[in-house]
Amino acid sequence: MFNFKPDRTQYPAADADGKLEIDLETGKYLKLWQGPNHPGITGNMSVELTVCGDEVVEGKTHVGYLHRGFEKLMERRTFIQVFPIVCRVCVPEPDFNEYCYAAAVEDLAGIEVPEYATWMRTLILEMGRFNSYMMFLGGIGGALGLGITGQWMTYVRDLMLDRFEELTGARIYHMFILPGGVRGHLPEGFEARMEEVLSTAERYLDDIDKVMFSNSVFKTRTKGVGVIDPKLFEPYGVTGPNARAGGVAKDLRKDSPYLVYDQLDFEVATATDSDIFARATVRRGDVQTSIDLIRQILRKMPKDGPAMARIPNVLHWKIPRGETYIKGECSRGEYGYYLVTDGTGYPRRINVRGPSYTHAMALLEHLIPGTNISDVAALMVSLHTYPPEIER
Amino acid sequence: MGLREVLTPFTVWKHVFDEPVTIKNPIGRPAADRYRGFHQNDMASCIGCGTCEAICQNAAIDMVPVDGIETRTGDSGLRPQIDYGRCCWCALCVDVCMTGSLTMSNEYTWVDTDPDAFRFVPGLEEPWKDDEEGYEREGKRVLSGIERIHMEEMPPETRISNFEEIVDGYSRAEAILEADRCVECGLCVATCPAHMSIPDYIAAVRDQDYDRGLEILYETNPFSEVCGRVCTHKCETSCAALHEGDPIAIRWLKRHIVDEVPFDRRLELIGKPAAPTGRKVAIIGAGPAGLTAAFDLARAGHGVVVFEALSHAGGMMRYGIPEYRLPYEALDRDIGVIEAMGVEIRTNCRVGRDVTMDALRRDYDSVILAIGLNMGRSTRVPGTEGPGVEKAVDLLRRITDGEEVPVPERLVVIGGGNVAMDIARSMARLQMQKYGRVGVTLTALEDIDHFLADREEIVESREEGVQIFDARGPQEVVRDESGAVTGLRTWRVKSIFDADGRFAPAYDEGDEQIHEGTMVIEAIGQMADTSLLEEALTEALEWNRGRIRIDGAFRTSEPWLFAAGDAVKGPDVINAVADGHRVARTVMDELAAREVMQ
Amino acid sequence: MSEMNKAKLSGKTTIREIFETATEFEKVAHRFYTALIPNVSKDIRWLVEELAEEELEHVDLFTKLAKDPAVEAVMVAEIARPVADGKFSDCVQTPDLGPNPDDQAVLQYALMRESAAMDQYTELAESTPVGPLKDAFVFLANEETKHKAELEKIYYEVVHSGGV
Amino acid sequence: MEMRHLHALLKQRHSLGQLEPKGGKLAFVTVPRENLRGLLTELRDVHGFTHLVLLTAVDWMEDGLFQLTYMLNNRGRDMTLGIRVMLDRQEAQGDSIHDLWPTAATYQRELKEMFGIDFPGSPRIDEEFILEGWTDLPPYRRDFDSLAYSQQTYAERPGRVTHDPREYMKSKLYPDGV
Repeated sequence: MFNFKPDRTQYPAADADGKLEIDLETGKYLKLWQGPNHPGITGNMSVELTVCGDEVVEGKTHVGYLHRGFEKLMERRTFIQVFPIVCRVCVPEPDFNEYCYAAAVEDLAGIEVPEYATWMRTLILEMGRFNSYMMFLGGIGGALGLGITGQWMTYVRDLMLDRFEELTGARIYHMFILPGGVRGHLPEGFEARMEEVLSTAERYLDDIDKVMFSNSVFKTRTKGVGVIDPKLFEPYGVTGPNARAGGVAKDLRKDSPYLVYDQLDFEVATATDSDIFARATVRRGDVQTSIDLIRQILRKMPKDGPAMARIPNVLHWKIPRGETYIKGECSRGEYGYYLVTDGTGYPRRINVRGPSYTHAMALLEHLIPGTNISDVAALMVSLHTYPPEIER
Repeated sequence: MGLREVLTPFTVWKHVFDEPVTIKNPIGRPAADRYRGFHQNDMASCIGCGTCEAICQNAAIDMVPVDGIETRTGDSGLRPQIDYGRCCWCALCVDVCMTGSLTMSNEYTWVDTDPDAFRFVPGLEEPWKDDEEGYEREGKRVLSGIERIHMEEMPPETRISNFEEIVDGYSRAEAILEADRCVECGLCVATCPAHMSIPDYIAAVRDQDYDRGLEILYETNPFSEVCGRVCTHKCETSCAALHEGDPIAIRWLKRHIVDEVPFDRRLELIGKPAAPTGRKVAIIGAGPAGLTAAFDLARAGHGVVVFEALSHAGGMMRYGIPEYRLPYEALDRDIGVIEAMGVEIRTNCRVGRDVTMDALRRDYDSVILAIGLNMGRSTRVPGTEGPGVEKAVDLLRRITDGEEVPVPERLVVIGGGNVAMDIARSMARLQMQKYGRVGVTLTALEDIDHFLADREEIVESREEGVQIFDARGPQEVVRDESGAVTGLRTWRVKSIFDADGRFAPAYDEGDEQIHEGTMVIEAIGQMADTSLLEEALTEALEWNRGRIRIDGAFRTSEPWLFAAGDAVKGPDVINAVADGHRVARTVMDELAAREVMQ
Repeated sequence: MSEMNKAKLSGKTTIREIFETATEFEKVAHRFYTALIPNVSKDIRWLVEELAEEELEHVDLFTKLAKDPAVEAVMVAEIARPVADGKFSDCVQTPDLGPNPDDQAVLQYALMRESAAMDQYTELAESTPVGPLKDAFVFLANEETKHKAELEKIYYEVVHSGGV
Repeated sequence: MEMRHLHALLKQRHSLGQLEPKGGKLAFVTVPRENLRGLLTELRDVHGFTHLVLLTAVDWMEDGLFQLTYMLNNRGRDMTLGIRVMLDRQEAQGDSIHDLWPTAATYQRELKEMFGIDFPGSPRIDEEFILEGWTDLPPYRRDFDSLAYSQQTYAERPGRVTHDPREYMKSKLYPDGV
C-alpha cells in the first residue's frame, strides 16, 4: 500500500494570532472550489479549499446558493400559511420541520394534540429518518467512488416514498403534520405494504454491509480519517450521530422524549472512533433502529381516533405573545424551531435550528486542514449536512 | 484488514441477473389515491366564497366569473382559477373549502408548450375533472369551526309562565368563539336587505372592539338592538358556514355588540347631527321604516316630525312582537338614539283624524308615508262574524297596551306565520298564568315545511305546548245554539307549493276535523289602513296591485309624497330599515335638488 | 235560483241554448266587473280591471265562434244538459257586493264564478261532438281551470300570507 | 423546579429578570447586556449548560429594540434556558462570545448580515455570509419589506385578475348600494 507522508515544511506558517500566511503568488498554493454544484449529497454549498499539493491547508465554506429567506417569508404568513413552507427547508427529511413548527404553534396556542396524531407523527418522523439515511448511505459510498450504493439506496428510498405518497399524498414535501394534529389516518392495508418495504430494505442493507462496510477500500479510506475530537463537541455544537460516533450516547428521543418515544423500546447506536467510518456505522445502526421503530409503532399505535384537535379558525388565528423552542432528534442531530409570537396573526420570528448550521460551517472548517483533497467529499458527507438549514 | 474484506464485496454480483427496478415510462404512472395532483372543483356545489384564495400562501388563486354561473343568494358566481406556476400543492384550499367542492385529482403528469395552459378554472373541461382518485380531506372541514356556539335560553317550563326575554345573549367568551368561525367571505352582505357590513362587525367582536362594532352597525341600521333579537336573519341562509355545519349566529353577534355598549356610550359614539338645514320632513308612522328615515334625515340636519297614531313609537316592533322576544326597553333604547338626533315623535296623533294630509303637505317640505300593515285579515269563512273570533294583530296590540284580553282555556289559532306564533305563544302564557296550563291549537294551510314562521318559532311554540296542525284549511267557525264558539272545522289541504313557491290551496273534503276551542284567533294576512289618504289623494295616486306605486327610489306618483316600509314592500323589520334608508336618501336628494333650483 | 233555471235542471238541451247561456255568462261577468271598477277604491281597482279584461277575451271568443259556419252547423244538435249547469246559470245573475266592496269580497265572488265555469266547460267539452265548438269548450275549460288556480294563488297571497 | 432553584441562585449575581418557564424543561430569562458574559460563563462552566443550541435575534422594531436570544442547554439534565439580551436598535451592537463557543462566530456573522447587529472582534464578522453584494437594509429587519423587494425585483406573469366576492356580488346584485 502507498503511504503518503506529506512534507510538513511546505505548510504555511501561522502568525501569532494563528492566522495562516498564504501567498498564492509563491505558486505553492492553489485555490480549489469544491461545489457549489452538488458534489455527492452535500447539497448546494461550496468549500473554498487552499491546497498545497493534494493536501488541503485551509477550507472556507460558502453558503447562500439556496437562500430563499424562509424565516422572513414565514413572518409574512399566517400561522396556517407557514405550514406549507416549513418542509421546504430540508428536502431529504422535511417532516422534522413540520413537526417542530406544529408543536411550537401548539405550545404557544395551548392546543392538545390527539393521541392518534402523536403516534402518526412519530411514524412519519421515523419514515423520514429512514429516508434521510438512505440518502446518506448512498452518498457516502458515492463520495468514495462506490456508485452502486447510491443506486440501491435510491431504490429503497423510492419504495419508502411510495408509502409516503399513499399516506400523505405527496412523495417529497409531505405537508401532513398540521398544527393541531395530522391530516389523515393510515390507508387500508398500509401495514402490510410497509412491511414489504422494510424487509426489502433489510435485504439491501445486508448487501450494503457486504459491499461497503466490509469493503477494505471503504475501510481504508474512512477509518482514522476526519476524526472529530470529542472535546470539540460542545464548543462546536456537535449533536446527533456525529457526536454518537465519538462515544457520546446522546439522543433527544431518549434524553428528552417527545411524541411517543417514551412508549417505544429502542437502543441508541453509538461508536467510539469518531472518524468517517464510525459516523457511517452509527447511521447504519440507526437505520435498523428506525426500521424496528416503524414496525413497533404500527403495532402499538391506536387503530383509530381523531387525527386533529379542535383549532381556531385558521383564517384569523392569533396567538398571544410568547416564545418557545421545540426540538427533536433528526437524522443529523438536534433539530429545533424557535418561535416568537406577538399577539398578532403572524409569527414575530421563526428561527430554524438545523444541525448542519454548526456541522457544515465552523466544524467543517476546523476539520478540513490536513486532509487530502480526495477525502474532502467523504468528510463532508460524513457530517451529513444539508445546506438549506444553514441559510434558511 | 484481510482477504475477507477484499472478497466480500464481490458477493453482491449475485444481483447481476436481477430484473431492473426502474419504471420504463413514468408518464401515466398512476399516483396514490390520496395524491395531491391538479385540482377538481364541483361547480354546482362551489359557492365562490373565496376562502381558498384567502388561505393560499402562494397567491395562486384568483376568483373569476365563469360563463353560465350566475351570481345569486349565497353564491358569488365566482369560481377559483389556479395558477400552477405558483401552486405548491399543499391542499390547504381543499381543507379550508366551505362546501367541500374543491378537491384534487391524482393527475400530475401533464406536458404543454403553452405556459398559460397551466392557469385555469378547475371543474370546467380538464380530463380528470370527474376522477374519483386524488386528495380529499378526511371528513368535514377542520380549519374553521363547524358547530355554532350554543345560545343559552330560558327552558320552556320557566318561560311559559311569563313574558321575560327567552334568549340570554352571548357572553364575551362565547361571542369571540362564535365570531371566530366566520371566514369573512361576505356572501351574506348581498342577502341582508340593509347590506349590513356583517363580516366587519363580526371582526370587531373578535377584536373586542365594541365601539367600532357599534359604529359599523349604525352605518346601516339604527335598529341593531331590535334586529339583534328579532331579525328574520336571512343572512344566515347564505352563510358559507352552513354548508358543512351551522351558519354563523350573525343575529346574536349583532345583539352582542349592542349589549356590550352602554346606552350613554352609544349616544357618544353616534355623535351630534349635522347643522340644521331648515328643511322639514313629516313622517307618518313610527315603525322601523319611518324611524330609520327619520334618523337619517335628522342626522343630516333636517327637521323631522314623526306622526304616530298609537300611544308609543315602534310600530309592529312594539305592538306586534311580544315582549319575550323583544323587551320594550331594548326597543326604547334604539328609539332613544333616534330621538337624541332631534327627531320629534308625536304619539297619539292619527293622520286623518288629528291632522290632515293636506296640512302635512302644506307645512312640510316632504311627507313620507310609512304606515305598515296593521289591519288583520279575516278568512271570512262562515261563523267568523260575531263574538269569540279575534284578529291576532288586534289582540297583540291590546296585550302590549296592558289591556285585559279574554283568555279562554282552549283556543284555536289560524295561521302559520310569525304573527300566528306570536299570538299563540302570548295566549299560552296568559293561559298558564290564569289556568296553570296551555290550551292552544294552531292550524295552518301550509304544511310544516312551508310555514312562513321562522323555524325556531315553530320549535319553541311546540316546546311551550302549542299543538300545531299543518295543512288544514279552515271551513267554518263552529258555534253552538247560543252562538258561542265551540271550535274550528277544517279540511285537509292536498295541494302543494309550485315551483315558483306559489300556492293554491285545494281541499280534501273527506278529511275533516273539528278543533275544539271557545275562541278562534285569525292570524292570517295583514293589510295597510290607507283610509288616511282619503278619496281625492287615493284617486290621484298611482297604485300597483293594491299597494301605492313607488319607483325604485320610493317616490310615489305625487312629488311631495314618498312611501316606504311594509305598506309598500315588506315584509320584516330589516327590509323596513333598508327602505327607510333608501327613502331618506331620496328625500335628501330631492331637497338638495330643490335647493339648487331656487 | 230562478224558475227558468230550475226547469233547465234536467233533460236535454240544444247546443245553441248552451252556447247562448255561456255567451251571456261571459257578457254578464264582463259588464259586472266593468261596472264595478269605479265603485271600488283605486287601490284594488287593478284586480277588478284584470277580471274584466279576462272576461272580455272570452266574450270575444264566443263572438268569433258564432260567426264560424262550422259552429253554426252543430247549433241545433242536442246534448245532455251538464250537471254543473245549475250553478253556472246562477252566475248569470250578478250578486250585490255592496257599494264599496274590498279586494277579498271581489276575489271570493270571482273564485265562485271561475269554479262554476270550470265545471260547466269541462262537462260541455266532454259531451260536445268533435269540432271547433268542442275545441272551444276544451280551451275554455283549460282557461277557467288556470284562471281559477291563479285566483286561488292571488287569494292566498293577498288574504292568507300578505304581510305575515 | 430545578430551573427555579437555578434562577434563585443566579438572579442577584447576574441581575436576571423574572424567570418565564415554559413547562419544566424550558425557560426564558432576560439579562442586562453587561451581565451576559458572566452569566454564560457560569452556566457553561458551573451548571452544565455546555451546549449552545442557537443564537438569534428578534426585531422589536416598535419598541426600538433587538432581542438576542442565546439558547443554552444542559444535556444531562435536559434543561434549556433561553437568555434574552435587549439591545438598542439604533446602536445594534452585541458582545461576541466566539471565545466561549467557537461556533458562535457563525451565528454572529449571520446576525451582522441579516439584522445589522455588530459583534466587534468576532472572526470574519464582516465577510459576506449568505448574501452577495447586498446594499439594501439588512433583510431580516422588520422594516425591510420583502414583498416590495420581490415586486421590484421580479416581474409578474401578466393576466392575473381576481374579484372580491362581496364587492362582486354588490356589482351584480345591487350596484347602486341598495
